[in-house]
Amino acid sequence: MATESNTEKLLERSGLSLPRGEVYLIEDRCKGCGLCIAFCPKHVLVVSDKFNKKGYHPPELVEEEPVNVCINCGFCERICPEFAIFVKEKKEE
Amino acid sequence: MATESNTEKLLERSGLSLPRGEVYLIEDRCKGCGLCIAFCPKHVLVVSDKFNKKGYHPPELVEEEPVNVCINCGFCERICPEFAIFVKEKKEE
Amino acid sequence: MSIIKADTHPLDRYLRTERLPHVWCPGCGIGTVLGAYLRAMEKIGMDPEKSIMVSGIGCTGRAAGYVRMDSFHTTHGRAIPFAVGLKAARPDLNVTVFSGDGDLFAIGGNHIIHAARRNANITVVAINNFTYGMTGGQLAPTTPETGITTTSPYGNVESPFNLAGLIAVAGASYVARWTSLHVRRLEKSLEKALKKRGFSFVEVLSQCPTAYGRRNRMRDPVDTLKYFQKYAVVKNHVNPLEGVIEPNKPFVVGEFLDAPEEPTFEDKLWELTKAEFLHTSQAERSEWIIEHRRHLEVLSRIISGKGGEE
Amino acid sequence: MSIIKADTHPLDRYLRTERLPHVWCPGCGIGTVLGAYLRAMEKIGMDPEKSIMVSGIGCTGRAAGYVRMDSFHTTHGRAIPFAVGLKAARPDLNVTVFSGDGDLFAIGGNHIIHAARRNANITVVAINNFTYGMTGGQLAPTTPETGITTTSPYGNVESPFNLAGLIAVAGASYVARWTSLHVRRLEKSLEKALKKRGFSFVEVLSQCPTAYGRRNRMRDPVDTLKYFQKYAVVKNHVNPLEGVIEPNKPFVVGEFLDAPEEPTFEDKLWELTKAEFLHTSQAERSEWIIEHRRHLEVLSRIISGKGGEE
Amino acid sequence: MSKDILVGDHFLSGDVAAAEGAIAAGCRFFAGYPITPSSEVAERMARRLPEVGGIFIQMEDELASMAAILGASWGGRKAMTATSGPGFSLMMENYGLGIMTETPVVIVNVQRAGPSTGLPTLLGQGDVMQARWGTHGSYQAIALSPESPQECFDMTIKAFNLAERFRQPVILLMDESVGHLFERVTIPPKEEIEIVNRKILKDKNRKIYEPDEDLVPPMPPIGEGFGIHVTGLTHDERGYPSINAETQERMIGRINDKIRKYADEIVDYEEFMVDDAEVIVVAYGITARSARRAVIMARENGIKAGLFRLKVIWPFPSKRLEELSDREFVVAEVNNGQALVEVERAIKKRAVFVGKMGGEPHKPQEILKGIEEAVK
Amino acid sequence: MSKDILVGDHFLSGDVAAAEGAIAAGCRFFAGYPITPSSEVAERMARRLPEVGGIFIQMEDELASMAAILGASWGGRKAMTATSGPGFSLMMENYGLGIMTETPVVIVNVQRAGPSTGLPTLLGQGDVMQARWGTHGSYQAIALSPESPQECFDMTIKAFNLAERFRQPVILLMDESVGHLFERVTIPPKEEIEIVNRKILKDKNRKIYEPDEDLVPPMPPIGEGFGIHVTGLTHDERGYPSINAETQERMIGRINDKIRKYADEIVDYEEFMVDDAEVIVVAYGITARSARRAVIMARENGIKAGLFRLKVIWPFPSKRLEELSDREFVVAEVNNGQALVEVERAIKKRAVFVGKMGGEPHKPQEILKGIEEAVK
Amino acid sequence: MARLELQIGGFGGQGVILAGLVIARALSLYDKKEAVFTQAYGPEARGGASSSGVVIDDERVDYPYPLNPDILVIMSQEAYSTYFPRLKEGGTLIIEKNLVKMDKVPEKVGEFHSIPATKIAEELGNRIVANIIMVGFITKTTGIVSKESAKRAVLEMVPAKVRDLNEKAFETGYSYEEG
Amino acid sequence: MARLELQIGGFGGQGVILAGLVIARALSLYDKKEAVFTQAYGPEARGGASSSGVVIDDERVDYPYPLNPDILVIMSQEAYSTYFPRLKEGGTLIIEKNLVKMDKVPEKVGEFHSIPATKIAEELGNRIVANIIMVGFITKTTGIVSKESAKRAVLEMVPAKVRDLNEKAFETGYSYEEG
Ligand SMILES: Cc1ncc(C[n+]2csc(CCOP(=O)(O)OP(=O)(O)O)c2C)c(N)n1
Ligand SMILES: Cc1ncc(C[n+]2csc(CCOP(=O)(O)OP(=O)(O)O)c2C)c(N)n1
Ligand code: SF4
Ligand code: SF4
Ligand code: SF4
Ligand code: SF4
Repeated sequence: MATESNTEKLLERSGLSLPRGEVYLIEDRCKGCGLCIAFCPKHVLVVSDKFNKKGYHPPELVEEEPVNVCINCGFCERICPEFAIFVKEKKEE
Repeated sequence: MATESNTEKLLERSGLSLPRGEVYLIEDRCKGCGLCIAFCPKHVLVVSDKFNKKGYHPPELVEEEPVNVCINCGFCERICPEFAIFVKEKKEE
Repeated sequence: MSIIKADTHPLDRYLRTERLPHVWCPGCGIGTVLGAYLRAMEKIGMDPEKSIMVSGIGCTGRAAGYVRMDSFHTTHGRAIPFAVGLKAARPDLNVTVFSGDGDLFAIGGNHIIHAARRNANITVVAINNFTYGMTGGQLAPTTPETGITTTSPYGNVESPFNLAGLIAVAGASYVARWTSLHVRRLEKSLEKALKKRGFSFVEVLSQCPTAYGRRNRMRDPVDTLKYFQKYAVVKNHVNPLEGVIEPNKPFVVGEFLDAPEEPTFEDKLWELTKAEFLHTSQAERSEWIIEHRRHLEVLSRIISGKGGEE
Repeated sequence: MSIIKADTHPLDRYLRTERLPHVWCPGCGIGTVLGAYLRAMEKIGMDPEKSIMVSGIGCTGRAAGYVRMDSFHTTHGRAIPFAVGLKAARPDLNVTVFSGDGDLFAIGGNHIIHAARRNANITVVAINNFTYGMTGGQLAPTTPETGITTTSPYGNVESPFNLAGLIAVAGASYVARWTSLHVRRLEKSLEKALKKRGFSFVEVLSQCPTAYGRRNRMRDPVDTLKYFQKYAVVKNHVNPLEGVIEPNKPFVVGEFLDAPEEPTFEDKLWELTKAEFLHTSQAERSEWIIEHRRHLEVLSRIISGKGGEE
Repeated sequence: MSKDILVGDHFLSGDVAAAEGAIAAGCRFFAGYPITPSSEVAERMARRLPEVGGIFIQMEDELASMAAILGASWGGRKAMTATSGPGFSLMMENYGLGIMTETPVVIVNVQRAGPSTGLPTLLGQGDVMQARWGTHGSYQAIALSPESPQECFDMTIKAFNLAERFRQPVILLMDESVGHLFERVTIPPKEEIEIVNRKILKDKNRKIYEPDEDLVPPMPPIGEGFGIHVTGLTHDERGYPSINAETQERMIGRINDKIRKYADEIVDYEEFMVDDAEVIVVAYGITARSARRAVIMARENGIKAGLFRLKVIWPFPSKRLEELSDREFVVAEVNNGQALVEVERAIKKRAVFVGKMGGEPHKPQEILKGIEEAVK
Repeated sequence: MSKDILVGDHFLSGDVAAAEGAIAAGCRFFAGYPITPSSEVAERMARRLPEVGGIFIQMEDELASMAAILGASWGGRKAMTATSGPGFSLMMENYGLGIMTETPVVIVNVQRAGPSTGLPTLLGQGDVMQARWGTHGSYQAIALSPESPQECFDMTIKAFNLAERFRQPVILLMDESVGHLFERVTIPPKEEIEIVNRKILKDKNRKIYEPDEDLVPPMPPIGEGFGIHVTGLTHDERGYPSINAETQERMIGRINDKIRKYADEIVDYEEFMVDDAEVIVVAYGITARSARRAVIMARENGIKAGLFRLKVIWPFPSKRLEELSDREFVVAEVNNGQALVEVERAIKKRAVFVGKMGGEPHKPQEILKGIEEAVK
Repeated sequence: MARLELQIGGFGGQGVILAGLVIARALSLYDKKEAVFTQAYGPEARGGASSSGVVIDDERVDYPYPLNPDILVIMSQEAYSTYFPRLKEGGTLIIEKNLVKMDKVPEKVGEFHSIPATKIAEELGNRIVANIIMVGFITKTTGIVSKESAKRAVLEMVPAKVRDLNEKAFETGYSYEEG
Repeated sequence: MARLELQIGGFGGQGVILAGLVIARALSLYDKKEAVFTQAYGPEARGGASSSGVVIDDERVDYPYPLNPDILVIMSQEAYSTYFPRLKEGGTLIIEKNLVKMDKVPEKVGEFHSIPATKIAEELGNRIVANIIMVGFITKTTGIVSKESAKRAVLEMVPAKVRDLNEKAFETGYSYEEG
């Protein structure tokens, strides 16, 4: 395990392979403020067209490999004022 | 005039002659706190035996030339909380 | 890949989820800061059952209503003395005051400086959104100079407080300032603040798009965060006087103060109840008392006929 | 030579002599400080007819009753906002607040930091005698640690405020601290404070033999002055954090702050009444207004249905 | 068109109308602290005062606001503050200073439902007794209660006039409904508005608290060499503290008497269909508007009902109510029975009480029911 | 001898007796701000509380003091503050929070003469109506008025018992005379002192503001996982804000009703020679002692006089007074006519009023004169 | 004309408050009617239910709130459930066609109108003027307020920059032909 | 014994308050009388007039202040002018011999005593015990309080360090022979 994660870190540093994340959303909590979208370092979120129950547009995911992918940095989770969005580490398939 | 006062300053510095003051007291304002007595740099004030109207012992003057004389420093006037004591420059007779 | 639908959030165990979504406007930073607080709590393993949140009145003040802990939404400006009383009575509980700049520094300004002076063992999180959000966007003691609010329609003529600097000088043990953009460092700071024995204070500059941003060219919440990004300068051990914030100029964020630990106010209060003389005989005690001149003082008060006045 | 009997004192023209002797105890420092204040006034030629003294409640608060100027003895803690209102209404008058540490920093603590923040053009003289004299000697927010008072019979467990430091950080223009022994420097400082445009603050440590000294081995007023003589260290441009006072340790006196002049609060308030748009036609004004988004804001407030809350 | 009096018809909320009334009355100083539902008064003043050469300050709290307007009033300016329940509670101490030092100011309290934070955005009328008795000690209060924006305008002027005449803080006791509803407000030309200004002391040798025959001492100016001293302690005619029962009796007696003596002149009420009424509804503020409708409905149902509307609540119109005490009485108010206390005292019997705890005004039907109960 | 109840005879001032009463009642938290003539209560508490494991804090002002005792009470401690007029005025806002959140605490107000700073060292009884109506909104007050140090002791215990029973702040309305006079106080053994403690909520599933049959909800403990929310906003049974008229009616209605329902049990008075009295003097606090003497003097002069002493002022004993309303009435108090308002309302007629503005108690002769006037 | 009650219900942000205020102002200041405007809103700064009321009378209006509106304008489904029961027997119901769904016009409705104000507003370039379109439509269909007055009030109460847009919105609403 | 009033007047700092308190306490706690102690003082912290009152009765004392003192003890000239008029016809007057000057004992005085308490106190080594000397003297001359009780109260109420001095003062006052 320890070796594995060290390896990952090395990879990370060399930019070859970053950790990957999965983005979760509790749709009806979202108020469509756009903060997660604006501050995602990898620009993987955009405004969706759909309305949630409260009439807001929640974000949607537009990952474009290899660069624009969720790296599980958790910034959207932290910046979201609504406890609506969060990420989990993507287990290697 | 200007020359005169310069001369005085010189005298002062050489310690030969200091300005002299006259001490005034509004006796019935005094509350006998002793501050003027304790902090007179020349120790020219002492507690008197007499009582004023309010039953306090006002200060009295015990100048002892040449050292223990009022030098018109005004400290008693300034430290007195009662606006009771003040000094004026002694005009040379 | 698309976003995965979820029903619960990792922080839900700290939240009264039945009350979500909360009242805060879209993009308001209060929720972000509350999230950081809860994450810090989780990180240091603070037991929510033994933790109390006290808020005053204001948008921020509503925070107490969303956390799943014992929580008190008091009166405008009085969260701190309520918390000080509660903490003194129950030093076994963790007490946090979570409130707005107006609540803590306008009407409540006196209490916070006194609580800091006493080194009361509470943590204060102050959300500084430059205005009174709840009442619709009036001037706050944090509104930047020339800022437009409903009660400064011609631009603010007052200078804002330097909250962190003021509390550092008032006597706090830990003082930091961050913004709602600095979510990670804020979280770290909150961990430290919560662990600190003594008065800890974290100021968080935050966006109020509805009541402040809209009137000051920051209609979109993102605008304010971009402003923070542009002007915030991270620094530690800040001289209190350096904490001043001026419009469109760099301002300092970071740890202002992290003082070595000292006995807290509550430590000292409770120590009194254990003082040695309390375990001695009445006779010894009365000697002790006279030694310590208590009786004499009571008497001399009587003797001097000084019953006080006014 | 013996003392020359006198009926009048050089400061009598500034005093309500018909009310002398005053209520202060023998050896109390308040009279001394009041004298320094009046001498400073005289020195700079401040017209007593154009000068106002405002006091709160306390022994020091009685000062307003002895000066021959228009004077106000208000309520406990509220001298400052009364003075701020008065000064804003009448910027032509010199306004001084002369009051005690308890009045200004316990119950009144919020007002003084806000007045400093606003840079209200008033002078505040705070007599710090370590206790509440008027009510018989209770704990004050200035009581030294371990100090014995009627409400800290086992010794004070709180830390005192560093008044001068706090006010410096709050935003004042001029801040100094002296003691009742430093009468000459105090006088000079008061001259500067009175001349300063903007918020000026002079803290004066002073003896209260009756209510504090008696319980703390300084029964004689001279004892406290000797204490000051022993521990006071004169310094200028003091870092606010350095202003802390601890028992039986050296403490700093001197000028903490003498900031370059800036427009005062009143300058800016009155400037508003002269703003250009007020001299334009209604039509132009309404354009101006829209430019400045006032109307829009009022409207959007209505539109958003945000009438505020709480 | 002069800026101070915006002559003509306007469509204003009660809050804004009160602000305009203040400016028309000559108010040139406002210090306040925002609180729903009174914030619009402050906001209007913030915008308008600079236009007319006045000063607006948002203070750090209500304690400070109250103190600041007293200071400004002594500075010679007509001064006002506006607040709601929680802030009103905080103003009580310095309201007392205003009473004691005889300082003319106006306090607007736009009532919301309490106690405590209660219903911040919604109606209450629960501060009626507080307006009378809210600060410690013995004094008389003056409080006016408008039922419409027009009256908010008119009564704010009247409040200033009373404050200036009697040298005492006067309370404009509005309520959320009246404060927030919009209606036409007609602002008359300047010359049609009656303005009372404080009497100014001219004689430097006269004691500053020596009253005229009307028991009100002329107010000394400051900055003119009078060398006045003003204190919240019990004081003698010179203004100097005088801590004894005799001075207390004389000075506080006068402070009470100056109002009691002219109570009949201050008292103001509207009688609507009272002449032949068998049952009279007593109400004020928004409730009076529900009550007026209820009275009409009762008349339609054949019950001879009338409305006695309190325009001035304090001093209370006890004399007139006593004269009417052969009728049945209903008291309707959005509280737990406050004007009720004085009504029952005046009419020397019990009245039917139709109370609400707050949040919304009475439906006319609710008051109608009370009327029907009273005639049963 | 245990330290908490100093069994035996003591010679104490009323202020000190009140402090001892508090300690005997189980008070273990005091937060206050000194003010004459109540400071001795704080000073005694500062000395005594640490001895019994209690906490004394001198706060920065009265606003903070009031908030701190509410916090401490929620922390599970019996808590008290003590003040006088100006401080009482400042406590009013958070007194309302105590009412709204149903927090048991005791507030001692040792009345001095007002308004404002007034006569700081001298007697007044001018805060009677303020004790009833001093904070904004609709609520019921409980206020007790002792006439001796012994009663200061006893009534402080009673005040705590009522506070705990009804979960509401209770006011001990003393006056300077009673506070400063010394008399023998007999402190009974612990087991003879009746102590009431708040009901504690045990069921975590029960809503925290769901009342029992007595309309009082048991108080939840904190730090035990109840996860309570307490707010000064109008709230539902869960304690959550609920900003509407229905909740207001229900919750504020109950807060009023829990006192109204048991008013007869709370009411307490002493009747002295009332049975055959033709004229009854109503008085309380120090004035009752003057009145008792006056009644004896009247009887000596052949006038059948009696004394009705209010031990509990609020709720007011209107029922009993109404029963007695065939007699003539005199009301004596050191204010401008405050209990008078409720007496006249209860007896449905006018009473002779013997008022004083403050500074000293009534001479018995002054009340005697009132008695004579009443029987004329 | 005796007492007449108009109520407009929707959610925060739709501008129902401004719509009511414009009509009331027009009635009061320009049509010289006795008119009162009142409003109701929830605790949220944004979103939440909100409504405005206009009561008109020949004499001074006494009770200022709509009790049983003669005219009910509804801009959201939630508002429909809340306010519809209060509509007077035989009163007028006006709805935002796309935001309020109903199977059929309920019996007690005397007169019925509907308009897709939001869609039209979007077509004009800004959703925000849906309320002004509604004002035009109310003016036309109910006749309670004169066209000139209503238009004047609209133009006075909106910022100069958006005056044209609002004028167009008003006119569009006024001339909207129900299909 | 019916109601009996004792008043002691002097100036602040003389200890008239403590003197009254000691006597009242002795009466109440040890002689088991009903006794009330009251005090009056001026605004000054030091100096100014001050007085204390003790009212004794068999039953509970009602009005607690001296109205027409049966026994009046006077320790300053100012107090004499203030309080003498209140002395009951035939009452007892006790004065501090050196501090109160009078031409002759006024007619309404029934019993008269005087003692130079301050001078004696100075002889004992501290002016401050003049009041305790007076307590001893009052105890002896009036008999209102038993000697044991008065002495016990004195010893209880003074700090340990000065107990001996106060005991001596009390005894000296008690055994003072008027010349
Ligand atoms: C005594 C009192 N005064 C005023 C108010 C009105 N009020 C409620 S919240 C608030 C200001 C809130 O501002 P802030 O603390 O900055 O919080 P925010 O809403 O911006 O988060 C005010 C003035 C009140 N509730 N009580
Ligand atoms: C609201 C209020 N609370 C308390 C008091 C009582 N009080 C009068 S003066 C004072 C403290 C005075 O202390 P400080 O300001 O330090 O002045 P000093 O007497 O020491 O000069 C207090 C607590 C009061 N008058 N009003
Ligand atoms: S930050 Fe949260 S509330 Fe905002 S858009 Fe993203 S998910 Fe929605
Ligand atoms: S300082 Fe003043 S009051 Fe004190 S002893 Fe000297 S003269 Fe008297
Ligand atoms: S008004 Fe401002 S502070 Fe309040 S919830 Fe909205 S954005 Fe946040
Ligand atoms: S009590 Fe203290 S502060 Fe007051 S006058 Fe006396 S010495 Fe001065």
